[in-house]
Amino acid sequence: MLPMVELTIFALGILLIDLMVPQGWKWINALGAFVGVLFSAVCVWQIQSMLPARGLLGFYNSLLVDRFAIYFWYLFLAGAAISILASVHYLDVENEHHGEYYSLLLLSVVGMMCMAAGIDIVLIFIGLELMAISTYVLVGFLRRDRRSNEAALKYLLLGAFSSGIFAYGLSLFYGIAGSTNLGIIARAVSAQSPHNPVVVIALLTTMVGLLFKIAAVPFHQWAPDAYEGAPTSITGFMSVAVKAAAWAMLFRILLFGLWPLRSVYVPVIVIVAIATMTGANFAALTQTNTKRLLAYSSIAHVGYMLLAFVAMGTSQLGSAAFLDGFKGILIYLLVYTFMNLGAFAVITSLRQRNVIGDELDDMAGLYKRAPVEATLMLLFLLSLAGIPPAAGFLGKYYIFLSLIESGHYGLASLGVLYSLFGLYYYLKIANAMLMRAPMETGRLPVSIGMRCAVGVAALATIVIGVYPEPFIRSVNWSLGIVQSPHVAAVLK
Amino acid sequence: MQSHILSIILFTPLVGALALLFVPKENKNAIRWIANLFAFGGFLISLPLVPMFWAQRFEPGFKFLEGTPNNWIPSIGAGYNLGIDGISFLLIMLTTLLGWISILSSWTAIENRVKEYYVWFLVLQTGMLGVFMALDFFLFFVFWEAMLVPMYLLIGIWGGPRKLYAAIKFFLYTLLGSVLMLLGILYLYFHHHTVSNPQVFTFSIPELYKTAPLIPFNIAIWLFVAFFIGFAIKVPMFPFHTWLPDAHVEAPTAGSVILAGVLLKMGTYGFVRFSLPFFPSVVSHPRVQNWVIVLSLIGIIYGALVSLMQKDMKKLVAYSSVSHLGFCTLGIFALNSAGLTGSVLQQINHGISTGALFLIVGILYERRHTREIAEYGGISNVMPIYATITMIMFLSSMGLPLLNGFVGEFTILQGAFTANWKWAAWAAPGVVLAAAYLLWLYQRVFFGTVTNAKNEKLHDLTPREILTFVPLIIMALWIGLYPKPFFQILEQPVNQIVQNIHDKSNANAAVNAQVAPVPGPTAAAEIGSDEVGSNLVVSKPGLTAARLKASN
Amino acid sequence: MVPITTLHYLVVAAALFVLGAIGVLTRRNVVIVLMSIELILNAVNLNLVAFSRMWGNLHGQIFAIFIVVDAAAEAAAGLGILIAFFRNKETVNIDEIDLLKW
Amino acid sequence: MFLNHIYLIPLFPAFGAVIMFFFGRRLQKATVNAVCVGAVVVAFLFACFTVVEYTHFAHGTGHPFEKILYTWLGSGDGHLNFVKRDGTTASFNADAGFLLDPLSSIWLLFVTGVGMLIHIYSTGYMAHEGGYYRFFGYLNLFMFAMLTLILANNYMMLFVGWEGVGLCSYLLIGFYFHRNSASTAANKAFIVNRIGDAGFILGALTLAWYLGSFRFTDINVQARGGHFAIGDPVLTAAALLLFIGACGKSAQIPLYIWLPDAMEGPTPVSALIHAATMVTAGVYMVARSNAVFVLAPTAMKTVAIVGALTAVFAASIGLVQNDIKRVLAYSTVSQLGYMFLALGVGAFAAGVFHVFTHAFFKALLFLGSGSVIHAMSGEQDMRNMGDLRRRIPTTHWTMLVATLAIAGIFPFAGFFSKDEILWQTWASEGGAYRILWFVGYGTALMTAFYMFRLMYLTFYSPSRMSHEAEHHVHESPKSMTVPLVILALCSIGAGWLSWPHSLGGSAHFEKFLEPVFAREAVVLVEEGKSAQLAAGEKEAEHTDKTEYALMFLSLAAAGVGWGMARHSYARAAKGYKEPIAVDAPPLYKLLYNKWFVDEGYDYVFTGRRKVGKVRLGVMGAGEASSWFDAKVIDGAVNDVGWVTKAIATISTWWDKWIIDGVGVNGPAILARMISYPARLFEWGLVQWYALVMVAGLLGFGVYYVWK
Repeated sequence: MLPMVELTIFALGILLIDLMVPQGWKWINALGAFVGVLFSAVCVWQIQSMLPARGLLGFYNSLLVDRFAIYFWYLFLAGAAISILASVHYLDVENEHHGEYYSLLLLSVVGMMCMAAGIDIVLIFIGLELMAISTYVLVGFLRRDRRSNEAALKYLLLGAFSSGIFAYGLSLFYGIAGSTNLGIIARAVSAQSPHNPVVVIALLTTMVGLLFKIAAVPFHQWAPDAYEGAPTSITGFMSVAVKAAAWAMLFRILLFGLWPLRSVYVPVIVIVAIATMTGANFAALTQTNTKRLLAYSSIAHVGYMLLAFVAMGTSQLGSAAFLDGFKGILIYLLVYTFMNLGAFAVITSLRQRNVIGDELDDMAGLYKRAPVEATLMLLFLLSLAGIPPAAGFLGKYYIFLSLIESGHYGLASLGVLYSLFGLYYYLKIANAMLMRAPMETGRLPVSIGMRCAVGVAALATIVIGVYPEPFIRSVNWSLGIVQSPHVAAVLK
Repeated sequence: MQSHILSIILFTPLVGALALLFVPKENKNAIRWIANLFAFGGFLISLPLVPMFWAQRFEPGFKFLEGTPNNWIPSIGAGYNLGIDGISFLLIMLTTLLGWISILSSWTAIENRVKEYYVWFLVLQTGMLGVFMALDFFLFFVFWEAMLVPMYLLIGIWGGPRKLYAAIKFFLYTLLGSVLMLLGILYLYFHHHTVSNPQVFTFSIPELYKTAPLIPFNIAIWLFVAFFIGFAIKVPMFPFHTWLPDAHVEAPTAGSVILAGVLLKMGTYGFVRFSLPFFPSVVSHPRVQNWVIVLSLIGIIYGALVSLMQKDMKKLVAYSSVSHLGFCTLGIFALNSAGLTGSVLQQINHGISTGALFLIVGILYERRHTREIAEYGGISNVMPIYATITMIMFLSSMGLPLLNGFVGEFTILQGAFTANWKWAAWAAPGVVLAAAYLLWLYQRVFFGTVTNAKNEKLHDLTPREILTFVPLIIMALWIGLYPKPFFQILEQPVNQIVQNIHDKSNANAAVNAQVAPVPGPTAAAEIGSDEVGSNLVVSKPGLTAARLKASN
Repeated sequence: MVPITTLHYLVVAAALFVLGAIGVLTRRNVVIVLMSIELILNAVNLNLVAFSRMWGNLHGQIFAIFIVVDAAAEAAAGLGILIAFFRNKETVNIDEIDLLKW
Repeated sequence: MFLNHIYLIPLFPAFGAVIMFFFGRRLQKATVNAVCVGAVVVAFLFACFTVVEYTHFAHGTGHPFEKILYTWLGSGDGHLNFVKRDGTTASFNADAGFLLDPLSSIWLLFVTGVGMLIHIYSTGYMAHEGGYYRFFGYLNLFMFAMLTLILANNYMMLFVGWEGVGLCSYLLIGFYFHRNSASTAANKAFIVNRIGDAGFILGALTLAWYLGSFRFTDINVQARGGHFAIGDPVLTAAALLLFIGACGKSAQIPLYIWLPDAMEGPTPVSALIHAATMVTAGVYMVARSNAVFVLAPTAMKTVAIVGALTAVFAASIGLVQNDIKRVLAYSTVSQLGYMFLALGVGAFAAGVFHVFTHAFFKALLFLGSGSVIHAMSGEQDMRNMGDLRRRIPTTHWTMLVATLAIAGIFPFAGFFSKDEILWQTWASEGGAYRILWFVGYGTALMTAFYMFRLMYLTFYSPSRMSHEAEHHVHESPKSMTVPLVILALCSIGAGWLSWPHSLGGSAHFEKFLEPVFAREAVVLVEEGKSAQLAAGEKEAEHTDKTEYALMFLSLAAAGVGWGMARHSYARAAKGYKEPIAVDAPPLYKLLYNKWFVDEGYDYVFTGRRKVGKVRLGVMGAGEASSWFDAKVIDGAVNDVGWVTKAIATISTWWDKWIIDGVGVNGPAILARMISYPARLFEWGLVQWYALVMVAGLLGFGVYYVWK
């Protein structure tokens, strides 16, 4: 609980301070938010150090702080930290520098933490909504920008709609189990026949909510618009932290809660995965707007991760395929946090007084204007494309490995072929940066915070790529949940 | 106590690249000096390897092993393991040599973004060396892919007019191959886990050598295909070759030299190092073998024919590579000692000769900024030294005895012939055509009187340019006159591989028997499916001690 | 007089849910769309309360209360954003939200 | 002591060549002469001593002497193996080894000897040419290659020389590289040779695959071991393949086309390479492989027939050529045909003997013509010569000797060798080859005719020279005439080495060669071809009458040819008529254009000429392939790219027009056009999204039920 409480306090605190801080000193808010993130990271670390292998139950058994949760918490915090660093300069440029921004950021992180740790559908739902609502506002944060408003509105309407459907499903599960605790729900479900219509309806409606949040085809259409319209710094944040939270939720519900139903939902997910990779990759192929392009690419990445999920769902619990698929997704999220944030940070830095900077042409000749950023951007892109030794390869490696192990050779081949598409449109950006002549001359001014953000992201990307051992270790460690009793009970 | 010479050789260029990062980019000459220093240093450092390796050339297995298995990423069983045998040894020496030469050759050729250029080039150097040294599949794959990036940038940034197209084409093409290969690797890795006892996950190549051949034929064939596409694109073999001309034509001279000299060898190296030991039952399956051989033969003739009609010198040389590499694959899939030895030799020779040819083209290009053959004529009047060197390299490339080309080609032909005389018969026209297109090119460019006024002022080679050719010519003469050391270096690994194929394929003969026939061109199917049994040479086992005595 | 069983509540809730969905899909005024979403959430609440009665525990009702709160928050945020949008575009017609394309 | 350092013989000229390569540019002509000519002279002397030592060392036995320098191809420790046809393994090995036996000693002597003379001659001939050092460097390189070829002890070493001489002939033909015709001729020579070489390599490989070694001694031992039936298919194939090589090198049909063009080179080159030495390499190789050939009667027949045809064919072309060197070129081809005829009928010794004599008189002829051209300051067309005999007497006399020799007039060298060949042909195999005898006989007649035609047009007939040419005419310097004289003496005397028994001589030459070919004699006896016995005296008991008759006939032929030539050309004034042109114009046209063979080749094989619109041959194939490459293969690749792009565009197009267009702009239009059902689309963007979501949900349901 402590980290969330602490974050909430900071969020509120920032709101207060903001009233006193004069224009031009707004970076103090950023500082505060950053410190808050650090503090809560420390708290998480303390919890981790005293954490028993079986995890800690809390809050009337609605919250299970286990290694899985811890792992995701770190992830969210990292994402938040980098986004904060990347935001300062950008918000100044946009003339939208307000404390709310940071406090909303922190609050959404709180929501995510609930989603990752909750084993009670109520808590999960609350977390989800907390995160979602804060993000709606953040997306629409540029009040004078029509694109921002519009993105926010679309996101909100569709998000609310999806969470409505989601809630409907959850309510049915409550009806089936008589409890909101995932463990009990799981037992009840396993008692039922998986083909009981109520169960099926509940499952499908729930999945709509989940798939919407991770932006899988056909529930993805909000993503490109929201990503494009949102403030670039938030786009980055959404594409990693929000998505990671959605995945955490998906694991909690589908894996620990509804594992007995996998015979029903895995086939559906196969279709979704294929559709996602196909649609996203093809759509991205001809994009000229960098943010939108990366939006589609992130959808494509969801497709790959879904493949791993399929591998998990079709193999025995605790088997090599299951574990590798699991690791694959977790590592993918970790790596993705850094490389995608890095990429978005670079794009953010393109935003200048007179330039929106999210078109491909704005990238042209970036090397001439900011060699370091361009080179690091190349690194991020290659990582996204999964070229070793950049970190992105590790995630792809695990995903394809799990597919091979579970015998899905066809899906594996499909996946690698689509990764070629990916390479193609990432290279379009790289070509623009490195091989074309710049549109406007003059060095690109890059703020300190931005440099830090990009630097950290790049460092992480390369380190994870070259020496992944400790990270794999941590992932293995976080897989402790598979042994932790509640889940174990459920999963049997 | 391990010797770390391999690591030292491997990382010298990388250190150079890092050092360059700290040089201000305005100071071009300093950058050039440092880059050349490190490139040459890398070559010098690799020289001590020669006597060290020579001493133990007959000992079985990999030498200069470094690192213990799984010492890099224990949790997935990947290790930083280096080690070389005769084959990789030769290729490494070739790489260090060509790396130095091509960096030296780009002194004046590269004028903009010099710093980047050298940085990427040195990185590329490390990548290539890593591919040849890695004894761990994960490590291998990392180098294999990482190497694409600098090459892509070299083509894309310093390339010709259609550089973007060429660069992306190169990258996508080769990546297509390697991702399929990745799936293959993962399967082997998983398979090793399932069959090994106790069950372990490892990427260690020597370990996989033990288990991979156990894969039943009907799965192994698909794995073979996955690997095959990867390597065939790299080589490039006949239907997969179209990235090559584009990449070559657009790439800067040094890039072409490295591309032709080393990168193409990775495909053939992959065949020798992986395809053959991993899938003995598949490669020795008559249909499969015929498939590949037919592709190689088509490549030989076809490449030669196409290059005959080229109007662009560099394209001509590029297509000639297709023809030469066709010989290499022919030798490999003849599956006998002679063929394999010849193939590796031919890879070295091709690196030397074709590397030189690209330098030659580049020198003219640097002076006149065109590669159109029609633009030239009578060059030997104005550039006699250049003409002489060119003639020597052309001769070596067309396989004239006492120069390197002949040794490789002939040994390959010998191997192919003993495997199935029809193969050699089909390959022979390639030799004739090689003479045709090279001599015709020579006539059009060098003979006659200077017709184009622009060519009258051309100055002959500078000492630096001559220096770039000297080592190549020396090597060409050495291999041509006294190839015995090379044969001896290759003897052990080659016999080892052939021996393995022989044993394993016999072991899997039963599986072979009842497996559904692999689809293959019926024409090919007839070609010499009779002597498949006798394709394999049994080298005399044992006698190592005796041989060691003999050698000392 | 038939006793009202849980099933009846479920049917009503389902009907509400469908109506809400249709509303979301059909109405052109953003505000009304928001209301339709509330309708869906109410369907959920109805479910929850009915089940809670069926099981005789309070989980469902607690959940329902949370959902009510959430609905309120969502509406608030939605309206806020809508106002911002209205400032720029002078309309609340959902068909005119068409700036971001493909 | 010489024998043990036999490998030095090729190395001397090699040394000279290396010097020229590195320092030639800076050297004086004198130094160049000293180095290059010196090298060859040394080589010659060394060769003489070596042969002498050898003949004593291996007196009577003729046992071949081998000297192995080092292992060239192969790892040398016998662990690099290949599988023979019979499944047993053999070591992959080719040494840098040298072999001396009677056969190679003969070649060794006349190659170094004639080579030396020609070097000396060249110092005079090339004195005023540019690239002096280059020329001599090439010549020395050629000597190196030729000697390697001769002294090789296995097929691969032989191939080194084989390709080497090809290269040098390429370089020397293209010596005047600024002349396009020269460089083209050079390419032609090399590439045509390369075709032969491919055959050669395959032949050698076949032998290795079958007999397990490249070494002549091993192969001979195997072949003579009696393990193989006469007409063994594999050996036949090998022999035929080797013969393809020989055709390339020795300009036999169908690969003879390069030799006439090779006359683009400087005249000494034509004399050395394209008359005396290189072109006889094919003969040497076949003679060297005799052990294999005799086991392949089919191959023998092929050799004989091809030889005969080439002889008559080339002679017929030679009848009407006007370029003095071209006449000689075709005569060379024709004479080579004789040699192969001899080999083909099993008269190896006779063939070799003709090579020997031919080397002298043909070199002499070329050098003589060179001297003529020199005198005429570059003029090569005989129509513009005439009446030179008094102006350049030495040249005249020496060339007359050579002509008598080649025409086969007793007692000049040509008579003995040619007569031997014809006789063997007649006598061979109970007469099955007698058709070939007639062919050879006709050729002899033609030879006499065109040679004397050349003599008359050049030396005797009234002068047709232009005035300034006439003004410049002068005898060549000593450096050129002295070699001519020496060669003339040889052309007279060389024949006597093999004075036939029928004329009461004792054929030393055959005796000397016996160890090399004796075994064949036996084999042929078994074959019932006793008449083919190369070793002379065995056929002593044979009908001498016929032999005398034949001798007389060939003499008569020579005489007739002479007479005809005299009658037509002795008084050929300016604008004279070619008798053939008068009598049979079409035939003349045919002959003058060399039977249009070159054109045919250009149409069919090289594709340098188009048949109508289409281009055939190699270049045609090349064009086709490059089109295929650009359009089909790469096209396919790009199409894939195009398709993906298209799909991408479609998917974006879908988003753009269906989702937004229909959703956003659509309503206004559609509402008016279509009524109620179309209003389904009236809802906006977001709602479309929502609709898709719902559709997805329902789709799941459907999918689940359907499953």
